[in-house]
Amino acid sequence: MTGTLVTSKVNGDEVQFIADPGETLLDVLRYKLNLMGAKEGCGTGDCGACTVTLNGRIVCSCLVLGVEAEGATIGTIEGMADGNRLHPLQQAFIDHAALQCGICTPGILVAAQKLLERNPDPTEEEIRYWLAGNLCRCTGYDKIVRAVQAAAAQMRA
Amino acid sequence: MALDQPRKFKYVGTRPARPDGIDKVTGRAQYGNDITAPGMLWAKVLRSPHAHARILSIDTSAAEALPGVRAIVTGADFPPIEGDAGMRDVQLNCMATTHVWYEGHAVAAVAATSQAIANKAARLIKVEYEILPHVTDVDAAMAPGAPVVREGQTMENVPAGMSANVTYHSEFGHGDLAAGFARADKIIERNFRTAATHQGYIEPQACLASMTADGRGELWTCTQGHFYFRTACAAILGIEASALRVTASEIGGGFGGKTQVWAEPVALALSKKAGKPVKLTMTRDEVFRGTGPTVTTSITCKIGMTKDGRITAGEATLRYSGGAFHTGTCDMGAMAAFASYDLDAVRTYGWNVLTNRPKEISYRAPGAPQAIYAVESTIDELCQLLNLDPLDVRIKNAAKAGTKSSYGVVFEEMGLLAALKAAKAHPHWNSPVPEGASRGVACGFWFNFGGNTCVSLNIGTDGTVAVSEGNPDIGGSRASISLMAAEELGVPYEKVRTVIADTGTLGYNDNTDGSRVTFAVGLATIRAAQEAKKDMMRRAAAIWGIDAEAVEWVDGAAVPAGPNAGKFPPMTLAEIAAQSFQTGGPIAGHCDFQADGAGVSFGVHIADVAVDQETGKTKVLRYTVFQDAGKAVHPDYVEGQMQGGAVQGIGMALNEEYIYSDKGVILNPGFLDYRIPVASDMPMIETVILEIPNPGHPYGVRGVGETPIVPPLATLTNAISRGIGKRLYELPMSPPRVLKAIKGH
Amino acid sequence: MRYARPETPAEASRLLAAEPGLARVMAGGTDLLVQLKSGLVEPDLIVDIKHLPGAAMITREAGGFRIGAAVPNQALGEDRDLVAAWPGVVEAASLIGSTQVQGRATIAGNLCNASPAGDSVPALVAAGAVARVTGPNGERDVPVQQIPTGPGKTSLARGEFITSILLPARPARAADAYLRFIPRTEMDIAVCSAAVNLELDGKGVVARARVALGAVAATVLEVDVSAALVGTRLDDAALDKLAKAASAAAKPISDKRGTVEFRTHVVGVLARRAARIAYERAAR
Amino acid sequence: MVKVALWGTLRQHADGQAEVEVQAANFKQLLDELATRYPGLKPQIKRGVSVAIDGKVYREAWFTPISPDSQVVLMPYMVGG
Repeated sequence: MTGTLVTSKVNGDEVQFIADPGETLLDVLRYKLNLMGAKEGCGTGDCGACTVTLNGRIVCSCLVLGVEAEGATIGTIEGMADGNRLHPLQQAFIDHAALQCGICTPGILVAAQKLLERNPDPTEEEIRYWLAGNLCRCTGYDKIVRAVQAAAAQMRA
Repeated sequence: MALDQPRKFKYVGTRPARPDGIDKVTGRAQYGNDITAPGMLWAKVLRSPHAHARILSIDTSAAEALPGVRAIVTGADFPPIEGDAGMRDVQLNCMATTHVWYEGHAVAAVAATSQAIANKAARLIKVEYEILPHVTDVDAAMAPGAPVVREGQTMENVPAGMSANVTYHSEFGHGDLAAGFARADKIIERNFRTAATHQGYIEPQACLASMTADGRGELWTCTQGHFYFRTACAAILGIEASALRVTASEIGGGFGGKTQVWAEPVALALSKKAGKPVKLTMTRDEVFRGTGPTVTTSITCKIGMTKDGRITAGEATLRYSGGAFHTGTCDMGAMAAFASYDLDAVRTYGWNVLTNRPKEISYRAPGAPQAIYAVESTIDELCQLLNLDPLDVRIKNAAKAGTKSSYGVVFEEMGLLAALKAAKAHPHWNSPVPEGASRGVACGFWFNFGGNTCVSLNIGTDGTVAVSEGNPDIGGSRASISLMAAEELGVPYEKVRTVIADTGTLGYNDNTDGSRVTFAVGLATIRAAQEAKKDMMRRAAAIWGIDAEAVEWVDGAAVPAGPNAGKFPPMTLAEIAAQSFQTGGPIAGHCDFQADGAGVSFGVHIADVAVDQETGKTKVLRYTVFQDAGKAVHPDYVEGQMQGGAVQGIGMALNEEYIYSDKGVILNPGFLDYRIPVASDMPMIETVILEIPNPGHPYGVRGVGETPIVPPLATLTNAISRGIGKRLYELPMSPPRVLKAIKGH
Repeated sequence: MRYARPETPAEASRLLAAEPGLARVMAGGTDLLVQLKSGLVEPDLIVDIKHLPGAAMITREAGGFRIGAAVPNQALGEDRDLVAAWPGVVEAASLIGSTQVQGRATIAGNLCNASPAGDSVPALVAAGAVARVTGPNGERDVPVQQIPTGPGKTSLARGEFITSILLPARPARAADAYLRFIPRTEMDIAVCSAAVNLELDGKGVVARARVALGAVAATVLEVDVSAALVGTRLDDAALDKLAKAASAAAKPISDKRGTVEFRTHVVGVLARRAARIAYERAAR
Repeated sequence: MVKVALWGTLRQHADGQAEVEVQAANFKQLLDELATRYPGLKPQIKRGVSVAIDGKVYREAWFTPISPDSQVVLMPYMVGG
């Protein structure tokens, strides 16, 4: 098993790492780049806790090989806030109590950010379907949906 | 500690940002799998592919020969526990010895220099099994001649002549059943079945264990109770508790499922053997196969009612199986079943039955959702048969303060009637049922409890407050505890920081379970704050040169108690703290006690559903939760508990189930086919918090976390049954099952 | 295990053909990685075809659409012309997995995964889509229904892989629709499904109809429904006949996702509902 | 003397009584007295019992005082999630 040298851009910074061929992007992010914000809830693309952006689309990083990231642009939860300035979605999640245990929160925030980029004024139904691949077991989704709506309204203003 | 009058709060009842909020929205919070150590090894557990088998041999030689493998453990590496049968079961569940009792039972574990090597090595371990007959169905396991899961587990209360799988029996209730049924105008008896369901926390069990050659250990893990984990790990490894320090990581959901050890003793044993830190993280598949789901049940419920809706007698037999191990869950179900009603004659019978399934562990109000589902469904069917309003019938029969409950306890002040009346007055109940939809209602109950609790509160010289508590924050409890400390001391919420102490720095705390934390830890925090306040008043008095009794605490400051005490301006907490080195040293309060007097909790749920008559698929259109929370310390997180619990209950009602093959193998060990609700399945969950103060808490706090999972099972059953014109008696009400009922075969 | 990222179809084909062990083609990887994780497959070589020329593009061809094998399903929904011409194919593709999976999963991958329950396959079959296959002997075009031969099995020879799928040109007054049954609203595998592709004449009468059913047989099942639909305006009698024909054709099994009787009944319901949607779209 | 309500399955070990009277000033004395007078109760007491005194549930606290007119109900040791 030989590793491959991979160069990609993560949260705006160029990074290099050696990826084993079978290693997922999630494991690379967590254990090679020390970006622990993406979580493995299932490893099969069913829970969305490992959501990151890959070349402008959201993906489950557990379903991407590290070697595939060659030349790619990747965004993780660690890149969402601007230093100490939280993204409006992050602030809205705190203000609206949209997290309880918080394990699903990084993935949901990354996914919701992409939704609002594509659709600044989503309906409740659009939010719910966009986030259907992000399982949350604590909140029943109510406060998550409300927080996304609130952040969207604030970002439109 | 009764409340004289409704108390006015300054901080309690507000909705400030939670202290761990920024960490959790930026990805900084460290969960079980986010912790690493220098020189760490990676572990993998090998699990039984068979539902029931004798282990004939385990050959680890090929795995040991694999480069990178550092340690392998099997059941032989754990000294058998004598005396404590419950803990022996926990040990045998963590690692099988002579037998495997369910598919997924751990038989060996490997630690290696990478996860890939550990995985490969686990596959190289050769286990020779003699396959034994198995049984996974609770009714089949009770039948005479059923395959015996484990011999010799039967307790003294089981009548002779039953299947050896029946291990425990209990009976609760009071009154003359025969006379009660004789007074009824209508009596029905129905059989119900519920599937095993999983807590479905998004974070799989994960820990990092580090044992050193001197016999000391460190364990970092996601747990609902690191103190219990220390006790269990020490017992299972045969070491002293003080040799092990357990630190709770942030926890990615538990719902009861992380009140028991699975991975931790194995990781510690591997670390001990390898002489290196070991990281052990379960895969999702292992979580479903290897960790505790709920009981699976078969319940018979018989209720008699008069024409005007008075329940004259209720009787229920609850057959619960928590897998191959004894559990007390059937007691909880048998006690909870009829708790919502004021009955002259009531009897419940609990039976625990062994099956070849994973060891059950608590899931939010363990045992209650299933029992109350049966009772609430039966009542609803009677309401239909007698043409009575289901909410009025519940109001008519509701338990209240002074009612002798079905489990013997006479209730204190509690909020069932308030919740029922709020439901009746609510726009949801008073709106017309939408075209093509139907409506259901049901009640729910949980006992709530307190338990062993230890809190330290330290006042910093700058006037800030540090609270150390021992219960992992699973849904915002740090915020609630900080609010109560702020309230009691009269300092702003922002001046208080609450941290979760490890097992080396605080006395024992029971698990974060039973809806106990806001109640019990809150009470301990209030008492610790009172102790610190007393000390500060004493110091203010000394500075002023007056009697300590002449000082009282008002709005965060010591003040003279009256005109006779002397004229001094208030001395604030910060001012007293700043002078603490001159006035006797650090200021602290401490409380270690057993919190008792938790208040019972009741809720009422209303659902509107639309059933697709051609496919049997249910859509929840509208859902409202009414619950007595006692005083809601942080209403956002009270609502969050009510919404989250309700949606978990909706999952139980509609789609969640363990599906077994005829070989006793779980067919759906993943989120793909174990179908928890997704965002697009749900409507908004409306909440109505009622605040009937708990007389056992100075602020009136009850627990809120568990009750909301209870009512949805019957609420949806009642709504769907009314919608399709056929009664449903089995959960989940998956589309094939509903369609079958609609089509009448 | 090795990973290769060839830059020409010929190189990819050569790598696949030359591998003595197990080789797997990767496009979006959303099925492959799940299989790797579960230990279901342990390939010696993974050939990533995302970087082949045109693989990530949708191109217009003879009035139709050639969809590169690495075009993620999300991109199908972003192509307005494609959505207008083949709404059923696009909705089928967009039902696969979550938004995250949509950013990676492909219809070519869905086809080659050869699950009887793959969502895009019935829609592609009903649409008369054609797969372009590259292999050691060059290119060949294959109707999509000939690709899967059974659960997890395809007709592709050693060294062969799909480079693109062609959706043909559409006449006026034509439309398709796809419906699946799942217990939740998202994130499930189809319990059964139906795709309907209709062409109407100028008077709104069905001129041609193709119907394909998913998850009711070992491969996607095309049902000849001409007798039921052609010449009708899709009145209730025609829809009844369609539902009956679909249920009659279904040869499902009982498994953890559904029973024989459930699938048999519901696939008829879905065919009827999908036909109505397709008709409304075509008549618009 | 304190009246203690027993749940159904305990009654067979207490001569069929639903309620027994024992001399006890706290929970520990109550358990000891029950175990002495009705040895059949010992296995359950060992497994764990809680007590409700005047409507309040005490999971295990031995020295919880009990007054002669208290309402005392034994309960199985409680578990939660």
